[in-house]
Amino acid sequence: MFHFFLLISRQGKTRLTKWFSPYTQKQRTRILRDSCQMVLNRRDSLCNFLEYKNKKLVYKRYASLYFVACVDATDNELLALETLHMYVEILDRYFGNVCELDIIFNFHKAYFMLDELLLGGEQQETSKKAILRVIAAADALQESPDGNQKEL
Amino acid sequence: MSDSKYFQTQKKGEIFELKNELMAKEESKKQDAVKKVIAAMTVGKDVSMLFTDVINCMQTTNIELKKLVYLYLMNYAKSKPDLAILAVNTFVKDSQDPNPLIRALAVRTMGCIRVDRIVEYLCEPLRRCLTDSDPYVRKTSAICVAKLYDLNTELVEDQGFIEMLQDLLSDQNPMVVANTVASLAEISEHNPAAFKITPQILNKLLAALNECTEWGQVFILDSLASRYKPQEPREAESVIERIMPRLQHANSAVVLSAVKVVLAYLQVVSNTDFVNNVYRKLTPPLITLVTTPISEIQYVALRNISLIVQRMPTLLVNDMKVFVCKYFDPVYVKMEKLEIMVQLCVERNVEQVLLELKEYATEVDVEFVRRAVRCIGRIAIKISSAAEHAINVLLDLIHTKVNYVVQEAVIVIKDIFRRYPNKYEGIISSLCESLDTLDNPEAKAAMIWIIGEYAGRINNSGELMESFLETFEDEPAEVQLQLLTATVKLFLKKPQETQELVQTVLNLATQESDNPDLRDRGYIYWRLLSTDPEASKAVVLAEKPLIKDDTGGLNETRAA
Amino acid sequence: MPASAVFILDHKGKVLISRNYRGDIPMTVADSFLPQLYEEEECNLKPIMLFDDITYVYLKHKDVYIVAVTRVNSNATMILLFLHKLVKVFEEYFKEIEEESIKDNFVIIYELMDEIMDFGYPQTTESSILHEYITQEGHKLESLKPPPAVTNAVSWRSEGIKHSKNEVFLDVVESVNILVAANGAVLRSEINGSIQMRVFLSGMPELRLGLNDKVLFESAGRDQGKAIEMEDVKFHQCVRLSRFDNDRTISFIPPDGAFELMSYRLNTQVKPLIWVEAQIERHSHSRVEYLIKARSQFKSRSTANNVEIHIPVPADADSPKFKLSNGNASYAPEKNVIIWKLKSFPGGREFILRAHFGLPSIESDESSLEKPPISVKFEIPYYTVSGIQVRYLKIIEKSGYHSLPWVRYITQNGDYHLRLPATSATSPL
Amino acid sequence: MSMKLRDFILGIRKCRTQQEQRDLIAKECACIRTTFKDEHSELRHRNVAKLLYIHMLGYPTHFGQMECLKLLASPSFADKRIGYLGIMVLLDERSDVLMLVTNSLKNDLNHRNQYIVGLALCSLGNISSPEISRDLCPEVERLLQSTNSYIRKKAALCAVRVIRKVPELGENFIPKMKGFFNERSHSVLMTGLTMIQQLCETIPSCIPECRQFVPALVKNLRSLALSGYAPEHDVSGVTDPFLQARILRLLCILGAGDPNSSEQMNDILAQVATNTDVTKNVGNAIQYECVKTILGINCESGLRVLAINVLGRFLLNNDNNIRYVALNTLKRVVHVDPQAVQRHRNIVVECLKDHDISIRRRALDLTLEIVNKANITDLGEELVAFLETADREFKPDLTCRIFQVLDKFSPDPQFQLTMYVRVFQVGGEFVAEEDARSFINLVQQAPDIQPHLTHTLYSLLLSLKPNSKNDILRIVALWCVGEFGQTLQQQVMLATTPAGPAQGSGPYPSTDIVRTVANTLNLSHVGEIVKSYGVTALLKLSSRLEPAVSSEIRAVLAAYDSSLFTEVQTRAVEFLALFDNPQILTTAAEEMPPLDEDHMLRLKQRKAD
Repeated sequence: MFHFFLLISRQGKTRLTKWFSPYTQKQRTRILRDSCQMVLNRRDSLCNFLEYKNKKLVYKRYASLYFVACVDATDNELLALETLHMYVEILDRYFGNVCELDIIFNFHKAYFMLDELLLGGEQQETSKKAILRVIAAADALQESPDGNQKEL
Repeated sequence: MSDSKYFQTQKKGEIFELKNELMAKEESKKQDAVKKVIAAMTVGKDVSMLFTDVINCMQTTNIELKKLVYLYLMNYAKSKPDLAILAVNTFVKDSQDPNPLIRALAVRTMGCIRVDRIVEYLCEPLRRCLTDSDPYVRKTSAICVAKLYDLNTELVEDQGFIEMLQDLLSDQNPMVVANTVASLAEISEHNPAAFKITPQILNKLLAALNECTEWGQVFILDSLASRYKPQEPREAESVIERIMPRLQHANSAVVLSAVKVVLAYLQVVSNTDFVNNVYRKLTPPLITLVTTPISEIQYVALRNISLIVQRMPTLLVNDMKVFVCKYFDPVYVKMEKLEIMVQLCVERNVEQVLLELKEYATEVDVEFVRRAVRCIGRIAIKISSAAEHAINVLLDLIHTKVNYVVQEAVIVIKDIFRRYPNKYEGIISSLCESLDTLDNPEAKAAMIWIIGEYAGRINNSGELMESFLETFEDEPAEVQLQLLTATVKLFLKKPQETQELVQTVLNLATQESDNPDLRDRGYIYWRLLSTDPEASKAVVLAEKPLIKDDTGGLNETRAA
Repeated sequence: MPASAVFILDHKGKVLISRNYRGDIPMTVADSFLPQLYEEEECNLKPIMLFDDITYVYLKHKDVYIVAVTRVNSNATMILLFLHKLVKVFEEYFKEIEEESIKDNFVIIYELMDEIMDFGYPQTTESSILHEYITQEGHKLESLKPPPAVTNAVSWRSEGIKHSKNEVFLDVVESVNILVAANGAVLRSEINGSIQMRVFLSGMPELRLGLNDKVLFESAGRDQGKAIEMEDVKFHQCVRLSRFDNDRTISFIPPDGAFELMSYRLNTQVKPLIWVEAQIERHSHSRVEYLIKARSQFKSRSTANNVEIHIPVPADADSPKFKLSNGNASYAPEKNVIIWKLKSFPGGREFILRAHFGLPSIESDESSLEKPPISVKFEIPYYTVSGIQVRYLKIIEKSGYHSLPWVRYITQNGDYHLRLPATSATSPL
Repeated sequence: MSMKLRDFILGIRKCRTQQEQRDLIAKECACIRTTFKDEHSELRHRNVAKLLYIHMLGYPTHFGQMECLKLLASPSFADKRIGYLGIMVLLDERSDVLMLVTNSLKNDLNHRNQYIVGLALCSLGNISSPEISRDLCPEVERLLQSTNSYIRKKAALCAVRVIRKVPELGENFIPKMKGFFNERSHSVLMTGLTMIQQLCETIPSCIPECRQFVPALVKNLRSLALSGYAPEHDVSGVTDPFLQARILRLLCILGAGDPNSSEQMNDILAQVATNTDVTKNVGNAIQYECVKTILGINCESGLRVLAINVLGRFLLNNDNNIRYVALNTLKRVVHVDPQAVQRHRNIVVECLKDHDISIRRRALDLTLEIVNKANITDLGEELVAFLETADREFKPDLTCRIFQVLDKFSPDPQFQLTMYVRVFQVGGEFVAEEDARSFINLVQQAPDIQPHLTHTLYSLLLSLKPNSKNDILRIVALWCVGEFGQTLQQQVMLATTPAGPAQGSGPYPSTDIVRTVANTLNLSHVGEIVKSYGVTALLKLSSRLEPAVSSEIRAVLAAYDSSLFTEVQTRAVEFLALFDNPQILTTAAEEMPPLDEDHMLRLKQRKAD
């Protein structure tokens, strides 16, 4: 299962955090700091896996953003990379050629999409299209008079 | 124009482009290109493949460009030793340039090119520059000898550079003298004969001291502290007198280096009036450093003060207030202040100190709070008249029920009992209230020690010990050891009720444990008890000398 | 003694710029500096750290770390002081030291680093002198020479300075450091004075400063009534220390422009000039109320200006309301304080402030235990606590021009803190 | 005026320093708090959204928790969407406020709009506490029957959460398993299988019952593996790898220990292992999962050889990711087929020197696994050499594991204990006290090599730098010097290096021995433990060396009778008193009986538990 999921910029700034296992604020800060330290300092040619506190960080860099997931030591690391990639593709389709700024200003939307992909740390959907359909529908509902949309 | 444009992400073909730009005709374009190369180097990109192209820009009259090329050389020469040789000619030429700035730059940079084969080309230019007419060139060359020595010891010794340096000690320029001192001091780490301070040299150094830059003063003072021992008390006194004015210097490094020399030389002085007078004069400048707004300087000052106080415990007794912790002090400053507060605590100010420590014991930072509680205990041990007051403060703290405070208090109360046996055991019942909350092994061990020591007077000591023993096998060694000793003591005091208990614990320690140290202890007790129970009393219940507070000395005392 | 390398790191520990002075420590040690620092318990963090046989001397300046590493048994104090000087020099070259300004100025930083330290030994760090030969304008070689001051005994002043008007300004500034315990006892009180000069004099002037120094009066057999006793004095590099040591004469050739001539410390116990009392009533999960009294305890003919009293409040307070007799109050959430400003506060007066805040129904675990003190800022012009006086400033220069010094006196707060009393607390049933 | 979310984020991006950012956020938070108090409901969802951003940057936001609750109660979907996001981000299962959410959740789980039900399920599945899991378990059971696949898949994963939080509720879901095996929707099938896997792990007794579904799973897997391009679920040419992997994982659990079901999956596993396109990561992912399954079940040997060959190929791959998973998986093979792994020994040992710490770590793990009686002498050296240069973070665990393999495979005590000493020497700082104790116990059992070891340790103690942190070496040396002190008075031949020529060590004069112990005791930075060992060593030496040294020993002990360390003082005082009674002294300080084998075994057993 996924224990947490992070989006970190190359400059070490946090862009998104999702915690599926309970951590105290102190632990979270620590994890973020450690992950930044470990992931950002790795050269491109090395493998995408890092062992961390009996668990594994599976990460991948997409342009200026690092997508980092923490999975169990026994989980399939290669498959976790596919899940990360799927998330990236969903973001890309939704925003249309996604860039870091899209995530920064629309972090809530990035969360909405993540919440359709993963639930309780497990993958819930395997079709990108299905997720995009659901998000579009929810967006529409939010903007309908019924949704009572107000500006954020 | 700002340089930040150079930090854009690397584009394809960047290196190729740079190569072209480096070959540009116009100076300004070249300079721009070299800047880009250095920018890339700064962010950690490898631009060593441009070595030849950059070196080709070396012959220039633009000093900024020259400096950049030199910088590049220093970074990459080691990885391209063969190519680095190409630069030697320019270096040698530059070292004869009419402009002293260029001569010095060449000498300085050459020394930083850590390529073996270059070293030999360096000797002639260096020799010339050591006797240059311009002091700026000489002071740079003086340091360069140390650089060279680091690369090739033999060469420097064979070429007579050390003698040349020794001559420079008499240079009329104070900055040259100061750098020479630094250079010689470093060389003498390996070759002690290189730098011997004779009375004549001493005089020259003291004269230069008044005139050179603040850093030069530090070089000279440090060499005096570690490389010269006054021959007799009068000499020491006179040097100290000439150094004392440095204590008024605005640069704290000068002040602290001066303090170091004075402290060292005072060892030789026999005149106690003189010594006391000097100590009195030493403290105000140090205290001033503690009041500076820069915490890092406060810290080094505090470390030095701590050393002095160890030697002269009464010196700063009236200055306790300087060491009161402020809320915004960084923790490392607070910790040093606590240490000094304990050292300075005497009967006269103990009330105030205890009140202050109690205040700290309610702050947020756990480690600081712990240390404060410890200090209360140390003061109780140090000042017998304050023991009772300290105990009361500790009891107040125990009543706060803050777990780590209680545990720390238990630990120090054990030590207080060891210092004042049979005096304060009235509070044991209060301690027993928090028995269940002890999870820190040190606190647990302390509590067990107390129970063992006062087993005779604690009604249910047998019961308490029995319940502790239930978890014997899960306890860490320090608790097990205390349980063993305490049970044996209990047995010797109440033999009838605890026969079985002592058998259990001896068994646990010798048969059920794989800790050889615990087994040793178990067997020793076992053999003792089975050979001669009466004699055992003389051994186990032997009166213990009172403990001394020697932790002040135990703390790492290496001055910063 | 020397530093092996100096690094400037961003707050994430990434190297922004570095200079390898001795080549005896791999430059990669910088990468592990911050991680190792994080591993340490907070209470073990000191400005000088030893990790794996390498000593790191460092300071944090805003968002950047300035770090020196050394392997030999070094004079860490000197390196520390050097780093502070380095910061000062950089600041004088490009004002703010932060990530961006460092990237923008890397060329000049390299040049400076090359000049102010050689093989790990600090060299010239006098920025006014450095400015004479390290500039950002591309120079032609012929025009640039090392200023004689770099190696002179007078390393802080160049020759041939000309001013059309020869003027000297002296500011005598005394800062009061006070720490008052929660029970009202004064735990700590001291005065740090300094004499700041702005000198605009031509040539190589010789200056002599006369103060009402008790030691001096004593030796001269003068009336000591009006003299002050300085516990410790520190002088700018330019002052001849041995002369002062001999006969308390303060004589010097000043640098050009502004500098701190001397600083001194007095141990005299002073009555806190501004006294603040606080009563705090906290109703957890709902509100907290403050009653603050401020009293000026100096003569009524003086007036304190720009008084600011900072009263700490919980970090999660909301809906501030104030009632006050004088000045104005505001809530500064970025500092978690109420700032009570009084433009002028005459001596012998008392003012009152009442404040009311809401508290959230959900409390955080950490915040409520912190107990920062009240702090006070003020300035009292034309007044010094110590009674120090500038008796004369003699100026002698070959050309024989005349110049009159201007003197100003001011007293201000230093570290001026009063610990908060215990809060009376009530929780809802 | 309330700042818009976008403007707020822009403001933060404009901050040049951390301090500026802190200040801006503190000010905005104060504004938000006051706005909350004023109950401006139209600004609430905007302010909560800002708090989410603030929270992500690591600042406290506890004061906004109640506001999320208010958003949940709003009829507006926009409010609810941010409200649910808010509770998921700002709260976790330990928050007190969470209990207050139960009712809103329950209402929304019964909402007629699927997206609102979805939001509630999402929160439930992500952060529900054991209490809420109990309270809302019936709702989850009900929604598990939903015909809406959007709701059903989410409910299945909520069930996983419920079972994890409250295992005894698992029983409620067992009857629901069946319904999933014929599911057409990929996502419902996948989440359902996740739930079933969770049930199998939590309640192993339901595994046999599940085995009846193996054929159905195999059929599903086959159709996925053989299907052509499926646009909805295609990932680089592989059809729904996520579902495939999920099926493979469940097959692994069901096949383990059951030859019958293993037999049923044989063919399809062989097919997947051979037919998957491995030019892309996704193919490797499936093949890797398949290999794990094969190695986990009771399969026939041919299939296993196939799996091991796949791993062998992985190991030679240029892609570091693939090499990593190969090293990781080979560890499982060691127990099944040690020979197969030994074949790759050289590559594995080579990987110890890889640039990539992850690869090094896996290689180390595997190296320790492939140590056996035949290669311990070679690999032992490799490991000690690795210890010397290893990353700091490896060392504590590494020392311990080297000891484990030494205990297991050493040809003789001589080798075993000499290697122990080498580890103490090279990495003593990182050795656990426990391992030092075992060493001492082992030394006690091997009288032949005691003189040799004592001399080695004594000379190491002599050459240890005073500021060294290697207290473990001090402890074992002090103990041996105390217990076997008499052997130091003879000469012993020691090899200077493992392969080097032997040189004479000793004999050492008694006074030197006592002084060496005293010097160690006297080091200002060594703690109570080392000092305690030292004091006891002195007591023993008084009976091991000639009586003349007694007075010296007494003098040393006397320096510790007022020690601040309680244990040190206790010992010093007791031992000094013993000196007054020489007869008892001799008895008390006699040789220490070694732990007998039975006890050793029992203790080891206990530690293993």
